[in-house]
Amino acid sequence: MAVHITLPESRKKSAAPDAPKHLVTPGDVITTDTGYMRGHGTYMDDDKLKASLAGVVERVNKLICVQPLKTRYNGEIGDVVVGRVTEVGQRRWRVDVNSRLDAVLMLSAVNLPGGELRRRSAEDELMMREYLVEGDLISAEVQAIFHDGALSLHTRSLKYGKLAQGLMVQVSPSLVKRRKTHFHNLPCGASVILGNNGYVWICPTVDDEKVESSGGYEQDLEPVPSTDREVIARLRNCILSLATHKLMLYDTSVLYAYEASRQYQVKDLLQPDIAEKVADDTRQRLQMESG
Amino acid sequence: MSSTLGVLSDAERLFIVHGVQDDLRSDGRACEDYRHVQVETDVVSNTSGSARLRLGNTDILVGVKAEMGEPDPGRPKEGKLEFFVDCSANASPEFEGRGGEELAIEVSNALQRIFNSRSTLDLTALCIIPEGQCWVLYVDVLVLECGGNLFDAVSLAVKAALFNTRIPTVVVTADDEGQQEIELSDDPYDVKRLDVDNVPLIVTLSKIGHRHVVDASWEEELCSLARLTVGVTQKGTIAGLNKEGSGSLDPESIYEMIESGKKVGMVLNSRLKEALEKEENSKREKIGFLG
Amino acid sequence: MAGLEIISDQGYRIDGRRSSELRKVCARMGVFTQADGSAYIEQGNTKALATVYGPHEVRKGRGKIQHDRAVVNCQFSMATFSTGERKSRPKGDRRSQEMSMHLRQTFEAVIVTELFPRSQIDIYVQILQADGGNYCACVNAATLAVIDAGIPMKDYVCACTAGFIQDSPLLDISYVEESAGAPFLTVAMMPKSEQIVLLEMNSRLHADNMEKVLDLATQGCKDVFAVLDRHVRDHVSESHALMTAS
Amino acid sequence: MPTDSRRVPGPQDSRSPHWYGKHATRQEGDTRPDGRGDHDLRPVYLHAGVVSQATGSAYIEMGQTKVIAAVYGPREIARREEFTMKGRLCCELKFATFACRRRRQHIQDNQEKDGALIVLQALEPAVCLDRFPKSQVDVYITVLQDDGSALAAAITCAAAGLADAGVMMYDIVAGCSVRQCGERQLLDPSVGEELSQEGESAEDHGMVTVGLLPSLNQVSALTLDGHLQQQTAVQAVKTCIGGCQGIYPILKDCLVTSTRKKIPALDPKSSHASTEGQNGQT
Repeated sequence: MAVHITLPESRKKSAAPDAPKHLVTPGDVITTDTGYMRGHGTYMDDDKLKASLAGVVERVNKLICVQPLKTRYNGEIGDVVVGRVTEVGQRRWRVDVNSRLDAVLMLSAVNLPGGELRRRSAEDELMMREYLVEGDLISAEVQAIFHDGALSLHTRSLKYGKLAQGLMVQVSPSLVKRRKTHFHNLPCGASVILGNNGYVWICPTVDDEKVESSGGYEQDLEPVPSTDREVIARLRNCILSLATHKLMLYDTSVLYAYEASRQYQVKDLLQPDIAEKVADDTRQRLQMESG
Repeated sequence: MSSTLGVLSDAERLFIVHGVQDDLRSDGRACEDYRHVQVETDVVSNTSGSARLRLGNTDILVGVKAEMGEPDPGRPKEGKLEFFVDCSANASPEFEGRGGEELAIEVSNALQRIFNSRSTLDLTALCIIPEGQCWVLYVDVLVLECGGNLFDAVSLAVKAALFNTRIPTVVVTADDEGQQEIELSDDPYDVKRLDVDNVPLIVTLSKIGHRHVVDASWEEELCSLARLTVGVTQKGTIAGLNKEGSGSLDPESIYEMIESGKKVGMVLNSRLKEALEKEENSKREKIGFLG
Repeated sequence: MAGLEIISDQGYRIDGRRSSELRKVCARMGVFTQADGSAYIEQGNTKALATVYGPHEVRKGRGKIQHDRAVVNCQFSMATFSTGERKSRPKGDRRSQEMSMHLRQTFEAVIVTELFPRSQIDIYVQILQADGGNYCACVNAATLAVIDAGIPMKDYVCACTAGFIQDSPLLDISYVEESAGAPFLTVAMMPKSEQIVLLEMNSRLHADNMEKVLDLATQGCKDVFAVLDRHVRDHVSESHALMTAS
Repeated sequence: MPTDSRRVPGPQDSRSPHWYGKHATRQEGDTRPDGRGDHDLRPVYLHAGVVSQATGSAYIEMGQTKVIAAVYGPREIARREEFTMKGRLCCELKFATFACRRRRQHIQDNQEKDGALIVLQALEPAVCLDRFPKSQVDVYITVLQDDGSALAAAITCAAAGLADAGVMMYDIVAGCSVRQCGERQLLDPSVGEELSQEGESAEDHGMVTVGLLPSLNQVSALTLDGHLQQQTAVQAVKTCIGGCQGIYPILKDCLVTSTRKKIPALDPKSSHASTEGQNGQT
């Protein structure tokens, strides 16, 4: 039995960092030059390009945008997301992906069990609840963006589909580093999907062959062994402590945090001071390696 | 965010249930472990006593105001204790308008239940003039964030706020005609404190699968059909008990739950006392919400 | 008012401020983890907490969906222990509903709602301790919370009060000064573009004095803005440094 | 049930004279004021099918405690609510304004809301809710007179009402209370025993109410007010369970009779249409 009651500590203020080069807050004029294109986080007012968010200005050729520190998920085509089904509708599921509107997963955008590609019949429509119901978690890819900003998803690859046993944690989408792959079979003995939308899925290592035979909609409901469970719990706490201390999430940082946490018991990682220590150690190791 | 959605997939639920069975929960805790608790008192300066408490992501602010009023005719020589709970929309958009009222009444009834007995708090100490005037302690609970295990967090915060409560000393003088007059002490340090040694804390035991856990996270709460909220004093007396949720329990497991509730509750009481005394004896700066 | 001098002969107010001085402003962004944005502000003894959820799907009352912009939804409430004498209800009374409406109008004016068709933005503010200028503290806290949530705004909104007591304009009225019964003005403005978003006065003030008081109030808003902007910049650069360091 | 907030309440500052009367202090002895032993139930009268408009209903008397319950439904849930495969049970508990010593208000107070929730959660495990997708069953309980153990009576009565309404159930629910004063356990306490201040100074004092699914041996409601040692609390729960087992045969008997009446072929005496209830004496 463990009960820890402490008094709150004041946050350590890191020595005032040098302000990033082009930091703006809402209403700041970014440029009066009309030759630029207005990107995310900016608006035009009196021929002046102004910021509408607090963050750092980024220029890509003629395009100017402001990157905020945290925001809801802004989907881009090709992104990997983890989402939760909120509604079963006519030939489509609605999926919460931490975006400003629920994403849509069309019946035609999923691989039906059996894996073969075929026309969707009326029976399939009636069977939709058999595949996915409210509350189910899926991994998917952003296929298109509707004009109102809602995302359209697809799971037409064997690596996507319904998620089985495991757990989900939620972080800010801006903390997930864009990488070539967001599916990681970590050597510590668990798999992680770092969704671009900030939903992170941690589960026992997936056996690729098994997935292919099941088409992604079958679930393994056998109890997860304790050893795997401990790894998953540790990963969960590590990812949360990285996110609290604003470290970017990608395979290396997660793995380093996992290694830094090895000297503590899993449940001790819930204490703020230890979580901070793990995050700091990870940050140092990453910095050392990068330069 | 979407945590307000409040649904889990069957596989996630299974993962949690099996974890509880193995005494290894999703965040690495064992069944009788609490998450980290942070407490601070005297955070709202215009109250007689106040406390802010965080348990995991659950955030509670309690303010106690002492006002003068009339005693109940049935108990002329005692003061009164009134509870009011406000589930603020800050905690969840679901609570907007009257959305939080139902939950708020449940929480205040639970508080009422554990404070029901007269051995909890010496209410006669709150009497000013028998059958005339008494102190009414308004205990106002504000729920600022909900991350599971609301009842326990509220009871901890209430006890901390009552510990912090200071009631001005009053002198009752009678003039020649026998008219009684109440005079409030001018000295802000001339105050009376409450004896909170017998104030119980709530320990919620959630039945998950065949076992029970304390301090369930919101995910775990979704996996539990029946809970026992047990009021436990420092000495281990059971002060109030209620079964909640739509499930039933077999008698044997109730006895087990009462036993572990008592065990955990006693530890919880003494840890809270240690923390509060430590705070009082140290001359630390108040951190409040700026920390 | 008998027995209580709002301004001393030396020109100091009850809490020791000069007439055009703000109370101390302390703020913090990102107080909570579950909300999209949150902020806490202290202006003297007035303390307010704001949380922002969204933009998100409209889940309750789909009837209010707007097809060309986001719906801004505000709720103002006061903790029952926030006032000197205990309040019996935290919200739902006329005053709170009026405050909620004002907040909604204020933020509809500054948030770039056209970017989020069919969705909803919730702004919830909570007064934890009331010592005058409640609305201002709420607006200022909500501005920080909206920025924290990464929701685009055309400009900050800063609010401040100014009163007219004993023939001189006073900035940032405290509760004691408020209850002295003198007229006071509440102003919410966009400091960079110098536009007033809300102007409210519920008492009698000679028209000749109006300009003086309004000038002082707008100056107060700019002073508040300076404090908030510094805080936002510190917060952004600190977090930015942490994120790029990995 | 919409509450009527415009009804004229009684004068605010009037007080029942009972506040000023002397509380009868119980004389020492082995028997209780009404002559029962500590572990004896009061006589129970239970009758199902008393409200003709309701789908099902029941009326119970335990001593002077009188409770009536009416069940309506299942009916369809309005469309606006979220889709559920499970049915929903709603429960409302109200003390009649004249039910207690002091006059009660027309508007449901917190104690009644608490009671309603306890009864609801006592019934939920017993009802096969998955058999009523998208529909709702309403239970309205009125305490006509509170002479102690009103909550327990409400649980038993509501369960009988549900059964009478033909709602599918896994088991019936029986409720029973115990008042602990010091070392004594008083089963099925009367209001005098509930309110008596006896034993308040003792280490163990309190009131326990249990709702039991008797044939599954599952506890569906459990609430305890007061201060009890762990062993005493467990003991009190056990005594309550014993009490519930005592009420079970009466419940069963009542339901069998009321069902017989509905099916004339089964009831040879139906022509006599006896209005006698089932007086169960334990």
